[in-house]
Amino acid sequence: MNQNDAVTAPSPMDSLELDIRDLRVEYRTMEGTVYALNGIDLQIPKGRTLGLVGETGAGKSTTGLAIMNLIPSPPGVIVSGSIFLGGESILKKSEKEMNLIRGNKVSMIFQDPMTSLNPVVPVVDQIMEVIEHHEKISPRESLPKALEMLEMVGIPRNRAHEYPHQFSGGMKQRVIIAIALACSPYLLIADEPTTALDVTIQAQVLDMMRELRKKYQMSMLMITHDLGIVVEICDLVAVIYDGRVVEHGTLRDIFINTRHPYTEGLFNSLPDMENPKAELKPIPGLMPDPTRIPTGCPFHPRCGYAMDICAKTRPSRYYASTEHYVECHLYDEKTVVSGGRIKQ
Amino acid sequence: MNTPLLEVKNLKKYFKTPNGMLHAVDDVSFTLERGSTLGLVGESGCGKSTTGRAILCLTEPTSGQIIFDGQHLMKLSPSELRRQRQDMQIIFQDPYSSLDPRFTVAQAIEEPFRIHKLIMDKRERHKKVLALMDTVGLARRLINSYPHELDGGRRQRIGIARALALGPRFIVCDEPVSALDVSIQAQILNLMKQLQRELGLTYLFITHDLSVVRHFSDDIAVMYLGRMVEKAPTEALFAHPLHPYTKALLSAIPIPDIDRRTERILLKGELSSPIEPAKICRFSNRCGECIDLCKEEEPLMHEVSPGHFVSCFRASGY
Amino acid sequence: MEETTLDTVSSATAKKPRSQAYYTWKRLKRNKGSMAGLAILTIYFLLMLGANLLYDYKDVAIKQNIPARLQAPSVAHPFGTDESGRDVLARVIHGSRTSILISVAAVLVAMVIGGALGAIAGFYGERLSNVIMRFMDVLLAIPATLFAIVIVSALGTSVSNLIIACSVANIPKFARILRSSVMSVRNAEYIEAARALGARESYILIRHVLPNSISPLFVQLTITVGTLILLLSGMSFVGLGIQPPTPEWGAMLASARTYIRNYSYLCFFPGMAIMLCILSLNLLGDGLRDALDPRLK
Amino acid sequence: MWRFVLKRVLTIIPIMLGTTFIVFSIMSFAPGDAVGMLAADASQEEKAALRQELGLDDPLLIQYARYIKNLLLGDMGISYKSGAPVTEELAARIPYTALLAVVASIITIILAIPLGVIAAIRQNTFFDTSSMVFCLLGISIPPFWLGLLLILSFGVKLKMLPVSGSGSWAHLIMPAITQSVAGLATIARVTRSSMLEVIRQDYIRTARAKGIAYNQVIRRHALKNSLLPTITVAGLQVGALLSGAVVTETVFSWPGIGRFLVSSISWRDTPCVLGCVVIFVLTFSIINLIVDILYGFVDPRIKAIYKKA
Repeated sequence: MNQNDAVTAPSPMDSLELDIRDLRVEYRTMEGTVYALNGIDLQIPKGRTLGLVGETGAGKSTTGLAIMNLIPSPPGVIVSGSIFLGGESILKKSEKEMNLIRGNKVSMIFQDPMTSLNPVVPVVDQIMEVIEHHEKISPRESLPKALEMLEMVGIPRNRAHEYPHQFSGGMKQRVIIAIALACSPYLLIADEPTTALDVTIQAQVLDMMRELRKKYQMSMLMITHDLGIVVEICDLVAVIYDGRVVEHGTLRDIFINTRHPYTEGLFNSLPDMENPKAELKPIPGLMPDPTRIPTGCPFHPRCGYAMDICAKTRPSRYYASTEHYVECHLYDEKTVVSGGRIKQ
Repeated sequence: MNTPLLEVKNLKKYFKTPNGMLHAVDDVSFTLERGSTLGLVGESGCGKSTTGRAILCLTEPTSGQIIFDGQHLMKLSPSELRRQRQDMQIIFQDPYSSLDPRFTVAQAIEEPFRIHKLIMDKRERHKKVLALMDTVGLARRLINSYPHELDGGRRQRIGIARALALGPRFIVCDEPVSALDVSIQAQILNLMKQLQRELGLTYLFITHDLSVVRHFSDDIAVMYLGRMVEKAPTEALFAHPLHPYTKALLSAIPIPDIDRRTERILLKGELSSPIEPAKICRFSNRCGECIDLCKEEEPLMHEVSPGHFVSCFRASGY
Repeated sequence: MEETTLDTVSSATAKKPRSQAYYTWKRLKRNKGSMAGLAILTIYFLLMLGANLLYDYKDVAIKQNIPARLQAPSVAHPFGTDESGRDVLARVIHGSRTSILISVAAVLVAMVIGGALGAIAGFYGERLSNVIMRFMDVLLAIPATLFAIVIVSALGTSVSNLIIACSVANIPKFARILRSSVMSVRNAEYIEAARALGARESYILIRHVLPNSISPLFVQLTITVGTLILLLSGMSFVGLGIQPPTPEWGAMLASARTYIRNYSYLCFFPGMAIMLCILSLNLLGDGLRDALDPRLK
Repeated sequence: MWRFVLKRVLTIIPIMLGTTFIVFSIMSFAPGDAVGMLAADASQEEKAALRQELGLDDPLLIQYARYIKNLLLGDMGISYKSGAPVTEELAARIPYTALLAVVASIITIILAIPLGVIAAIRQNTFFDTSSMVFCLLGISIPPFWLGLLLILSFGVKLKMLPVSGSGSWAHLIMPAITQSVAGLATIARVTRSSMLEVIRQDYIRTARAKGIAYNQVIRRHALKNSLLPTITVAGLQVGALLSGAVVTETVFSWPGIGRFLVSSISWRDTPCVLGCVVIFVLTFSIINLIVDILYGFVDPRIKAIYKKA
């Protein structure tokens, strides 16, 4: 296995719910062009959950919006690449065709529940709206279904006609989940769904999402910066840095057989559970300015293992297994075969 | 050195609202030893930030006593209190809003000297600013930058430098790293630890992030709806959480380790309102271990093991 | 510290200290409309200053010259002459002094009084704020134009009365704006930070609160000058403002109205002068609003 | 909710008392007193007697109280100029001003809101730019000059419309346009900026993520939210409209209250001036009241605050 495999998919097309290839997105503003996604590849097999992990400005949210074809334009421009959803090319769809897919085949949950619901519309109406739109039924027929959805996410029927400001953050996020799931989508994109919530509420919501995913048998893209949440809910993990997947693999690949120095840095930045008082080993420096991306490997200015080549050429993709790959010059073929974890 | 640096007794802070009194902080007491760190943990609305601000008298406490190094803070006159502030500082959560957007880095860091009319010589002050920037790891070339030109991590360093300028002994850290990315968060935490070691600082570390507080604190106090429900040395608390709320809270932390899955205690419902709370256990409506007594009386803080305090009728020593 | 090394490695020397005004100006310069407005306003300003050098006030702008009455625009009289034979261009230029000076004076008075009331109401306790704002509510319940008319009709149409009328009618507007912006700044964390450092309330108000809340006032100032020029010329037009023969744009239009059938050019130039002036002020105001908006950096 | 409406209606009373008192006391400085106007030829003694009879020697507060008492009974005094009751004089003119104001408001609202909304959702297009240039001109052009230009072009040159007076619908056209331009431009600008703010909100993205067509998202989710600032400004514009009547009615010799106010001032007819101002202020306050109540119906968060208060 080597870099050439990057061109063909590791797994057959028809079993993929989501297939993003070489997607490049830029935001062209007065101050300069922000390179948000720089050739990202992502595949989610049917029924599985992929965690997209990275820090602020890495391009996580842009990826989610790109799948929904909702990147604000201007200033957003999809420069190149493709997105296939259930085998259909999203980027080639007209706005009208997209409107039959959004909320129906693919849904999205946004980060901030406080602002994601329309403040002047009762919550049940906001659920009914999506049902009526996609199932072409009357308000009278959609109401029972909307009430059922509310109950499923744990909101009693008698509160259905209240307005968002009467709900707490956790309950609003439940309503948003109900909206997202109302039409049983094949793919659910969750963009930091619990970041704005308290830990105990986060636990409730994550628990509910796990249940619902099982019930609906859907695929999921979990966008998060929290490696703990990844463990909770994901099967596969993609670590994203500077608009590109730098390491991808199963939970075990990422958490036990960590390969990329950035992934390693993320783990080292967290307090060690075995030895909580041990000093943290943060990644030095800061995220690169997205308008001026470093040449070569974008992580090299912060990387403790950087070699001369890292500043010059972008690393290719090296596979450790069909699912575990990494974009880093440390892994030429020999290193991969010997399978050693990075040692300092 | 035997007296604690800070002693808080029966601190209360109520706010008036249209619906009645909001008990933001209700009868909180603790002591803080010199050079140590107390982590104050709880969820939003539990009163942890208000506690921090009330201790510094940034919001006037409703009642109680705050004894800082033998001084009763609430008995000080406004000018005495202002002078006292050289000794106690605060670092805020949001580095984006805690810096005046019209002040450059230099102006922000030298502001404490201007306020207290300490270093009047311009060149002297400039030198001191540069020294502080070195201390917190801010590149000197940023001295004339404005906050909006800098990222969150650097802004937080400015906030720390400003807090350190007057050489305080005690710093309230109000969620200092919650707004930062993990890699930056670790940089700031390391910096704060290093400063504590070098300058002998005492911290009150307010946070909702339990893994951070475990790493950072010597003792942890857990708050729920304005009440302190449990306080213990860090490892004792993680090893033997006694209050049902603490147990639920600890079990709710998502742990980034695939081989360590804890059994999760899911709480029913959400926080009730801190407005005019009934005189019963405030956690009783969500508690899985609730007994009749919990709905009749309010439990008091009691010591169940050395240094381990809890306010729950069902908790006993270990 | 790792970060230090990283920062110094990539470091150049520190950049020059620049004030916020410098950055605001830099952003404002990008706005073409504002620059056009500013250019036109500069021309008005220069004409205002040089009015007496160009045309003598008594001899050209006021003195009647019946033989030369109602001449169409020509080289000698670019804007023509009016019913008394006076050069319209000269009167338009001298008119700018009247309109602009009264408006600016009135706005400054309104801004200082309204701003002070608003700052006090916003920064200090609730009770004082309530008293001030209830009074402002009452003033606001009277439409500004109407208020000005009432004052002038009671006190008479002298210049000082016009300034009083125009400013009083606008005090509540400034008070409201500064109050709400002070209130949003008052609770900012950096205010608390300054308090934690041991700053006095007066220091906080002067060093932090006012500088950060005053920018909407500048926008309002620009726009209100325009509104007042409009108000003043409107009042003069209906005969409640500046009285003839003093050159004033609205009063000139009022007398031109009689000759609209045959000498329509008389109606054109004073009106154009008013509109261009207000347009430039609005363009500048819109640009300032964007340039001062902290959200846009 | 109805309790709130009632409460809010009651708050209008102190406001009305305050405003009328301010106006009343300012007007007491007005030169020309009732006796001098009513009985110009009388002797000094007769004048003094009349002054006493009319209560003009009483303190300001007493005079004011008397005025309010009479006002509540529908008596606003006697016009110095015509000798007729002020109420009659006003009643003859209110319909004209009201007609003009209503027509102008309808033109304003019907055009301004769609203009602002479309400009916002087509931001930076030709339509947006040109309509915003139009609005900028609209807020900058003095209405009396606009009136003169209209008279010049449609009345004098094209002879399509009557230049002044009232009587037919044709008479109404130019005054109505003159009256509405400034308000139209202002409201369109506010609607555009609040719409731009709203369409960047998260809940608009949520609605789009449901697969609902953009036009429908605007109609169902953005419109109601963006109308809040518009309503406020529209209420304020009514005040401007009323004051604008003074100028517009003068330009077109429209026989309404605005023109009456101007002529009353030049006649030093204080009771009439006061009457006109009271009518204007009362109307303005009632409009603001309606705006406040409308707010509650549009925004449930504000309704909740109202209910609590």
